[in-house]
Amino acid sequence: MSQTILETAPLECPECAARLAITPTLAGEVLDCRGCGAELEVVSLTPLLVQLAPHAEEDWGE
Amino acid sequence: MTRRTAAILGGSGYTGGELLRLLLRHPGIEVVGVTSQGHAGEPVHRAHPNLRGATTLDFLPRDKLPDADVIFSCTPHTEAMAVVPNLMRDGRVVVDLSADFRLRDPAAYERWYGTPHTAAHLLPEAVYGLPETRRAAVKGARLISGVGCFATATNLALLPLARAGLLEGARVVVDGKIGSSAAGAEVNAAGMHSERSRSHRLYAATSHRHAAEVEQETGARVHASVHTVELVRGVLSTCHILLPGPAPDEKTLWKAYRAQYQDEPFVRIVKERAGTHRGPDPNLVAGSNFADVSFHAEAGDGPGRIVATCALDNLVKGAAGSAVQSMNVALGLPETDGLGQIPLHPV
Amino acid sequence: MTRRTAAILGGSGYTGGELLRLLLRHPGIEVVGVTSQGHAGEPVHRAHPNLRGATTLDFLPRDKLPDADVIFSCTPHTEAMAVVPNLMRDGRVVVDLSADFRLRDPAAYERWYGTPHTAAHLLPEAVYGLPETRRAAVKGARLISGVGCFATATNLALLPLARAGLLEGARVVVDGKIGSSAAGAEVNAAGMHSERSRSHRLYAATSHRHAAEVEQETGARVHASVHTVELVRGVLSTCHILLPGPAPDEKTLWKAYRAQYQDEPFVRIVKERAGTHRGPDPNLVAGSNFADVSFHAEAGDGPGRIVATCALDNLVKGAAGSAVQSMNVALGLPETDGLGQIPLHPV
Repeated sequence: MSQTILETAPLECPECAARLAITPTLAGEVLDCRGCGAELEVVSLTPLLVQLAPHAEEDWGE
Repeated sequence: MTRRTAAILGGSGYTGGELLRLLLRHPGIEVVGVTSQGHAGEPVHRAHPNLRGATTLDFLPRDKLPDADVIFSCTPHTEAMAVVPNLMRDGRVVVDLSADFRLRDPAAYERWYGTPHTAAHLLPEAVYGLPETRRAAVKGARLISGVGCFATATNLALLPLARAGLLEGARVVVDGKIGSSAAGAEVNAAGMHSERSRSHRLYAATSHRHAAEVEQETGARVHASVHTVELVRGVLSTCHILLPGPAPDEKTLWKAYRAQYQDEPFVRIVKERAGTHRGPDPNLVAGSNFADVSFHAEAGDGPGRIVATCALDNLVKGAAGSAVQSMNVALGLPETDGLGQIPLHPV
Repeated sequence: MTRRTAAILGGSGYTGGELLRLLLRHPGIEVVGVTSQGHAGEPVHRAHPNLRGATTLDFLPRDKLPDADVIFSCTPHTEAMAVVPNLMRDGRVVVDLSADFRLRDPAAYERWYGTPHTAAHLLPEAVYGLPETRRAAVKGARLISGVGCFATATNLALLPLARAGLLEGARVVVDGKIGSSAAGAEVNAAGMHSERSRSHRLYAATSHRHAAEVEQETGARVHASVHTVELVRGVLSTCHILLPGPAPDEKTLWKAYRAQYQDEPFVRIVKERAGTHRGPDPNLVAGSNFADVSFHAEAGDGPGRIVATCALDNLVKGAAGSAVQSMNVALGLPETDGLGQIPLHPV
C-alpha cells in the first residue's frame, strides 16, 4: 500500500497524484479523492498520512 | 443576440439527422433549410422520426440549398470533393462531414479511398474538425472537415500519451468495437436486423483509412481492426500500446491525461476504483458529445503495455457533435453551445 | 452397448446445466445423479428451465453424490482442490471444471489465483482438457481439468501459428469480447439486466490468469484484455500478432491452419470472401461445440501483423463441451458422441 507523507507538498492522492483539497480531522477517517474517486484512509494526522483503502476487485467470476 | 443561419446539404442520412437534432436546439443558430434528393418535398420527420414536432421544415431538392452563414455538407465520400468547392463563399463556413477533406495528403487519400482527389487545392486550407487537437486552426477556418468516428475515439485515447512522449518506440494495436449506425442508413443485406443482431465479428481486420487519420492527428502509427458489436450508436476504441521497456506507473498516466483533458468540456477521464461502471462505455454517452477515456498500465515481467480506451457516440462526438463544436469555435460562439445534452442512464 | 455412468458435483450453475444438456443426450452415458447444496431436493429444471422434460432427476444434497464411472466437479475455483482428491478412484475419470488443476505450475496458480495450491501433488497427473492440444495425454487420464473459455478461444486462434513457428520474435496482444454467462449464475450488481444490457467496456484491462493458460498450451506469451459485450453466451478472441518483420502471405497462413485443423471435428476455419457472415462470430456457434477460427495478414510498410480470431460458446467448447469431449477421449468413446448439436441461424 503506497503512502503519502505530507511535509511540504500539499496532500496528493497516492493513486492519481491529484491535489486533495480537503483537510482531514480524524485519524482513520476515509475521504474520496475528487480526481479518481479512490477511497483514502487517513493513517495519521501529524504528519498527515493517507493511504489507499482496500477496494473490491471486480468479481471476474469465470 | 442575432442568430447565424445554417443549412444542410444531403440531410436525410443519420449524420444529417443528428446535425438537425443538435442545431434545432442551438441558441445561436437558425436552420434555414435541409436538402435531400431522395426525400425532396417530404417532411423532415419522415426520415428522422425523432424530430417530429421539433421542426416544420420539409426536405428541399438538392439544387434549392438556401444561402447561409454555415453550410454542412453530408454528401458521401468521393462525391463531396466535387460539391464542396462550389459551396465556398467569403464570410461563410463550410463543414464537410465526408472524409474527402480529412487527410491533408492527397496521396494518402488516393491510396485509402481509391480515387484521385479532384479538389486537392483546398486541402491546405481545410482544417480537421477536432477542436481537441486543432482548436487554434479551427478558429479562423473557412473549410472544416468532419472527423472519422473510430479515428476520433482512437485519437482521443492516444493523444495524452503521444503528447507525453509515451508512444516513442512503441507498437500500437487498436481494436475497435462499433455500432451499426456507423455503416449509414443505406439498406444492405448485412444490415438486416435478423442477420446483424448480436453479431460479433471482425468487420475490418485492417483499417488503413482510420490509421491514416490517427497518424495525422497524433503522429502515432497504428495497426487498426474494427468489430461489429450489438450497438446502434457507439464506438469503443481499445488501444494496446506495446512498450519497448517497462510500463510507467499509473500516476504518470494520470498526469498525462489530466494535463491534456482537465480543461476540455467534452472529454472525461473515467477510471473508477468502485461501482458497476468504472470505465468508458459507449452505452453511457449515447446521444451526447462526451468522449470518455481511460488508461491502464500493465507491468509484469518483460516489456510492459499501456491499455487506453475511449468511448463516444459515433454520430455525435464521432460526427455531427464535433462538426457543431467546430462550427462554434469557427464562429466565435461558446464552444459548448447546442452540445449540453446529458446522456441516458439506465439505457 | 453398455452405457457408462456419470454424476455431477455442484450442478446448479451454468456449467452444470450445460453438462446435463449434453450428457442427457449422450448415447454412451447414463446420468445417475447431480448434487447441489442450494437446490437439494428440487427438480433439475428449477435451476435449468431448458431441461424441463429432459430428465426426472432432482438435485441431491452435496454429500449424496452417487458412485459413477465419470465424475464432473463444478465446485468453484480454490474450493475444488479440497474436494477433487476425495473423488479419485481407480477406474474412474474425474473432470474438474474449475481452474484449480489447469495450470501445471503451482507457483503460477498461487500468483494468479491468490492462494497456495493444497493438492499440488495431483498437478503432474492432471491433464488439461483440450483434446486439440493434448489428445494423447487425455486418452489415459484419471484427472482432467476443464478449460478457461477465453483462454481456449485464444489457444485455438494461436495454435497453428505457434506450431508453424510464426510467433517467434512477435509480441501478441489478445483482445477478448465475452458474454455475461462467463461470470456465472451468481447474483451481483454488475450483472443486473438494466445495468449490463448493451454495456461495452473493458472488464479486465490485464488478464494474467488466461495469459498463463495460453502460455502453457501454445507457448505464446500474450498481453490479454477482456471486454463485456451484449452476449449471454459467446466469446470472441481477437489476437493481434505484431511481427518483427514483414507478414507472411495468406497462403502460408491457410497451410498452417489447415495442417492443424483439417482433421479436427470441432474446429472450423471460417474465412469467406463473400456473403454476410465471412468470419468467426460467437452468435453463430452458440449451443454447439464448434470453435470457428480465422486469420488475416496485414502487409504494408514496416513490420507486419497477423490478426487471428476464434469464436466459441464459453459454456460449451469453453467449458462443458470440452469436458465431455475429453471424457469421450479418456473413455475411448467416439470423440464426437453427445456433441453433434447444430447451432441456430438466424438467432
